[in-house]
Amino acid sequence: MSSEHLHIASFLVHVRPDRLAAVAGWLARQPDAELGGEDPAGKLVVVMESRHEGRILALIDAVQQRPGVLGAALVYHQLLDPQTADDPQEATP
Amino acid sequence: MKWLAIASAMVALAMLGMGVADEGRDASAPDGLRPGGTVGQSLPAPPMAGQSRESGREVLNYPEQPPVIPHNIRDYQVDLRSNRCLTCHSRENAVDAGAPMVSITHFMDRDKQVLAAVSPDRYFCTQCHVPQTDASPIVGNTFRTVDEVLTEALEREGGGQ
Amino acid sequence: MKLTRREFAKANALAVAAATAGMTAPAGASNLITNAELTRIAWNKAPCRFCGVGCSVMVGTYDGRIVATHGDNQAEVNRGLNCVKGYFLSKILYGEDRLRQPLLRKRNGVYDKDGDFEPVSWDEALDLMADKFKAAIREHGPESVAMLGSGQWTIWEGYAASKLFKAGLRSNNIDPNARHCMASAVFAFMRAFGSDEPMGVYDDIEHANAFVLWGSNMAEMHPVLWTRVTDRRLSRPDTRVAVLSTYEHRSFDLADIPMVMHPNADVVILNYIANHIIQSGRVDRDFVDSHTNFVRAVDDIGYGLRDEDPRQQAAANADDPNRWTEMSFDEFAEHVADFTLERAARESGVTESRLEQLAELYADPDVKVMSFWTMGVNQHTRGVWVNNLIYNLHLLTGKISEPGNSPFSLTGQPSACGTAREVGTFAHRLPADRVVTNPEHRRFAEEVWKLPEGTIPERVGFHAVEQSRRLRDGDIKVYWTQVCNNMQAGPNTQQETLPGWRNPEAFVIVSDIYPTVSAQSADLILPAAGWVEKEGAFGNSERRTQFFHQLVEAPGEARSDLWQLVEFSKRIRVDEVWPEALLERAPEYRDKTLFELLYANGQVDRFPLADMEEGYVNREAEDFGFYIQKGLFEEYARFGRGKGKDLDDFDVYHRVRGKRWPVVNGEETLWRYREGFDPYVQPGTGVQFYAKPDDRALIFAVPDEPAPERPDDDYPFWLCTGRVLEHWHTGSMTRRVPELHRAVPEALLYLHPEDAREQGIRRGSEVRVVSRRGEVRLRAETRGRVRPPRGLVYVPFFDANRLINNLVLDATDPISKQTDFKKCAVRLELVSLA
Amino acid sequence: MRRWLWRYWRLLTRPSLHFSLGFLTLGGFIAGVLFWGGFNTALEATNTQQFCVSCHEMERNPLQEMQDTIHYSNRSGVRAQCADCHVPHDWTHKMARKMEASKEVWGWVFGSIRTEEQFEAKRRVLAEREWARLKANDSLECRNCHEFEHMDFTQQSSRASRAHSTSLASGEATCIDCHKGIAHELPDMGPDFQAGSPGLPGVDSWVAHLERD
Repeated sequence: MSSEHLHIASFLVHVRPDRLAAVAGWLARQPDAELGGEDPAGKLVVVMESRHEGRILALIDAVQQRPGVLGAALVYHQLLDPQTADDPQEATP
Repeated sequence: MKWLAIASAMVALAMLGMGVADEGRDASAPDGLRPGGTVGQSLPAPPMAGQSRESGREVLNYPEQPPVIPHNIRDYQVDLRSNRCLTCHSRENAVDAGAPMVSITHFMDRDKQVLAAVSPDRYFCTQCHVPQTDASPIVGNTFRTVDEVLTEALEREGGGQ
Repeated sequence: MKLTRREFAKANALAVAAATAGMTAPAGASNLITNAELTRIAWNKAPCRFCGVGCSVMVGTYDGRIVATHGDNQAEVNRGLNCVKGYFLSKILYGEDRLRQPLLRKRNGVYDKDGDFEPVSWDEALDLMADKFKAAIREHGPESVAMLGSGQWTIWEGYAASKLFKAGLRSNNIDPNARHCMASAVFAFMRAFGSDEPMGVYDDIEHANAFVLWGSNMAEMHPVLWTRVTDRRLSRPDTRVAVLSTYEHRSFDLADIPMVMHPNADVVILNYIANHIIQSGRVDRDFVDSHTNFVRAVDDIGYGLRDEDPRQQAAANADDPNRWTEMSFDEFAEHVADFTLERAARESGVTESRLEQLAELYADPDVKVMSFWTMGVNQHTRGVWVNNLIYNLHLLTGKISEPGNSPFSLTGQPSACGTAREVGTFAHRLPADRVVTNPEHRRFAEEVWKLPEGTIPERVGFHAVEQSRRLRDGDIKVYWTQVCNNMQAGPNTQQETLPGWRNPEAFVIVSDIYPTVSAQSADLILPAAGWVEKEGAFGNSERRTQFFHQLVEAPGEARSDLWQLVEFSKRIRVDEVWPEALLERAPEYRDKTLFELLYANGQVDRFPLADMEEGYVNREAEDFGFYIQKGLFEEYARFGRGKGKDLDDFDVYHRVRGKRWPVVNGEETLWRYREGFDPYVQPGTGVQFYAKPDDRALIFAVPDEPAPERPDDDYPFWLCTGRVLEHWHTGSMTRRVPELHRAVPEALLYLHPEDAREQGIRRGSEVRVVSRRGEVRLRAETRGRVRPPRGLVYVPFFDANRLINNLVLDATDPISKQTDFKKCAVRLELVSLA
Repeated sequence: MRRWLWRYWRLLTRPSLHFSLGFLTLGGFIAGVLFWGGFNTALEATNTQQFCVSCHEMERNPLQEMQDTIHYSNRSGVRAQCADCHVPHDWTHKMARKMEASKEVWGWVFGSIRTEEQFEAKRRVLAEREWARLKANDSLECRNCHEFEHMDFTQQSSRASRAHSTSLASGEATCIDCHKGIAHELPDMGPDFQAGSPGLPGVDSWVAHLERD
């Protein structure tokens, strides 16, 4: 997708508990991605912010290939206008 | 040109004749989903709505709204023998099919126990996911998503500070 | 702490993903989220507004608006799942053309039958209604006023309406639209078991290893139950699903035994299966001998048509069809003996091998079989018989009232059970299975309602189809419909319903939230509050009563149906509608209004506003000064308590995701009539049909009788009507949701490709479908979700612009008076090829 | 035995006594034409859809199932009949296929798929055979009408063009790999399929269908 949108998304990763730390570390190192939360039972919440939607999908696809990952699914996806992204939330849109 | 004028007048008369409202049965009324005051008449059927031309993925109104199917699913076989949707959207095939994977919630059975494959109670996808035609709504809908309502509310309050 | 739009969006994203994964938002991000100002979304439970499954949903409201809905994880029925209609519940109340003010037909300032609609105030509307009711009763007696209610009423709305008519106006002419949906099931339950409502529960799905769908398309009409059946079938490959219907539909996708039969052949198939069970010696003799009796139903009972119809005159027992005579097991065996496999296959068109597999599911003692049926069986001129025939199979083999073995009569509407049937809003019923023709029942009701003896009339009132006929004949002067759209959903519109409503003699009032086809044909439209714009209660198919709070305000001056009924009752005095003789027996009521008689009677107004739960609005309670919903419910519950229909305390239902009655000492009942599950069963009896005087259920011997109108040379096709998954009934709500409208934008004529080719019709051709009563123009669909066999066409009735009920014959089951929407004869005429 | 052969050989090699050369040559030529015309007409007769569905089983299942698909009715009315996919177009393979068809005659005589249940049980086997044949000849029958060179990707949906321009172009996949079930309903796709066993459905949800509780 073109770059005139700012993509905010979050997705959920299901990992075998024993591989949780490895995958979490790998994810933390990925650009545009932040680790939102961890559940020892094997769940990882990842929040992403990027100018290209492709990168979000690519990361989801990539994480699915990591060893021990059961599955990853996009849960939230919102488009923002980059110009106003950094204004305070209640500024008149 | 002369014949055209006469012909169209005849057609108009015929349409009027067919459509004249029998005063007692078809009193005037608000339109709703049917033109008001035509209950007694047999309305013509417009052409069938076509398959929406490759509409892209639509933003969800709220997190758990099932996304509508943006592509044509003509003759997609989903029965005891085979599930066509899963041939692209399942965990193993989503990547090389370039299709979004079935959401994680679909891997949990009735007791929220995560399975390795899609849970059987989610087997018939078209019970929640529906394709869209290019028909335009008859009546508008004033539903507003949580962000819109949130920002409006804040503006109303924000305006005070 | 000002968040930038970027941070706010990311916070939102995080919260949603965490919620989806069932995780608590991690500490680090939480202070971002709990900023109260941003996240005041309130989540509350409510039963879904649509079908009889009774899924519970969580409704997210913010700043007085519904902003989201999703499946309720804690609900036993659906465990977080919804169907497509359930997932779009958040949009159904926000159609642009919501009714906001009463509208009255007027010409130069005064009511006129042919005037145009003008907004009026509530006072003017209700005063005019009171005058019309009083005048009609004064000049033509209570028989001249009628009401058509609904299985979508909340429990207290149905109860208040039933009291208003049967006790206040002293007319039994109140009937619910559930007459079109569940009447046959009610009569069959009463005949066979002496008590209405199924004895099984949804949990049977997780125990059964065979499912038989008798003319029911559960995949579209009860989707969440279908997911549970699918889960069961696909998780245990040895389970079997048999689907029988007059055309192929989506439930056939899971069918191990698919059967497409000729219309009206179900009686033959069911009799054959009973025969098969007896011939193969698999009758559970000790169950049958100790718990059942055999009876022969009186036959040749006609078709519930108008008296002057030749088919009605030809019927010997048309006047009193609900009778039967004693018979023995051997006589029953002899009766079913001539329903052989060969005859069943010949008359039904289903292959012998499939019929035999189906019969084995019932006969084989090791198979736990669950039968499902709804409109295919109920909307049938022999609907009561077919219901009884299905119970025969379960009774002959003892497969009843136990986990997995369950004859399950599915319900169409969300509260056809909870309101229409249990509250007794039928023209012949009083609450908790009582009937108006029984003096003790009338006496009991009059005592509970604190009325003098003889208030409740004895004569059975007009049922739904008769109401349209009586309107047309001018006998009904004032007609009020609530939460239903009978002009589009009732049969034979052009010959009965429309001329009836537009009859100058009649003053028709419609309460609805949108301008439906019925509202367009009415004289006075009252704007109503919808779904969670009022406090309510529904009762679903498995006897589960579910409550919901008022969560948002209704728009403009729209008021709930309960508010309208009670406000109307304030405008009529008792002495204006009661005869002198009755007033003498209760002089204290002489100058009281119906409001004081029925609602401010010391019982309904017993609970103060303080009893209401914190943080919820309740428009009715505030307007009337007392917690009217609780009062109505507790007074109503007295009818059922101690009689096998016990309901729990009012407040309990607001906390739990519903309970299945009878609820004794707070314990819900799963399987009725079964010792150990049902508290009313005496110890040591094992199974006891206690609602019958001799504790024995009835097995009916019924003959095979033809349909009232069959295809012939002039009208060569069967017409069957019904619903689609994406729309509810007449589409007033679902067709105003963009996603649902775009999914199925108009009703189509589903027909077989060969039938189409022979008529020169192609997919997309415009076709005029004509019957002896009317016509409609539709586009043809030869490869849709419904695949009719040769000689049958299917048209859904949700489309207000394609009123298919113009064509339907208003023949009914003579016992239950339920219309047969599934069978009439039509012909097809090509209008344009493309 | 040799003497008998020899006698025929002499008969064939001696010049004709009664028939003129013109009759023999022209007659032979005409007979040839008649034989060849008749043979091919008969052959083509067995390629018509009407012939194929003269067997009830073929009309009840494959044709009924195909009537909804895009190969039967579509925008332009260009449709495929049975022979277009199931009989190779070039002559030699067509002959081979026609000889193979004797197996179908056997099936018809002994009614191996007479009832719906029998057809259902053999559906997977029949399908596997066709998939294997199309896999082997790189979906030749598909390519008779859908030639990859002449595909205009701009007219295809993004999903289609993405798939065709990558795996199909590279030859990594052939048409049948993705388009199974394009004309007739798919058989039971469970992985450990045994002919006649109650179906374990779903390509990807089979794990979910393992025995539980």
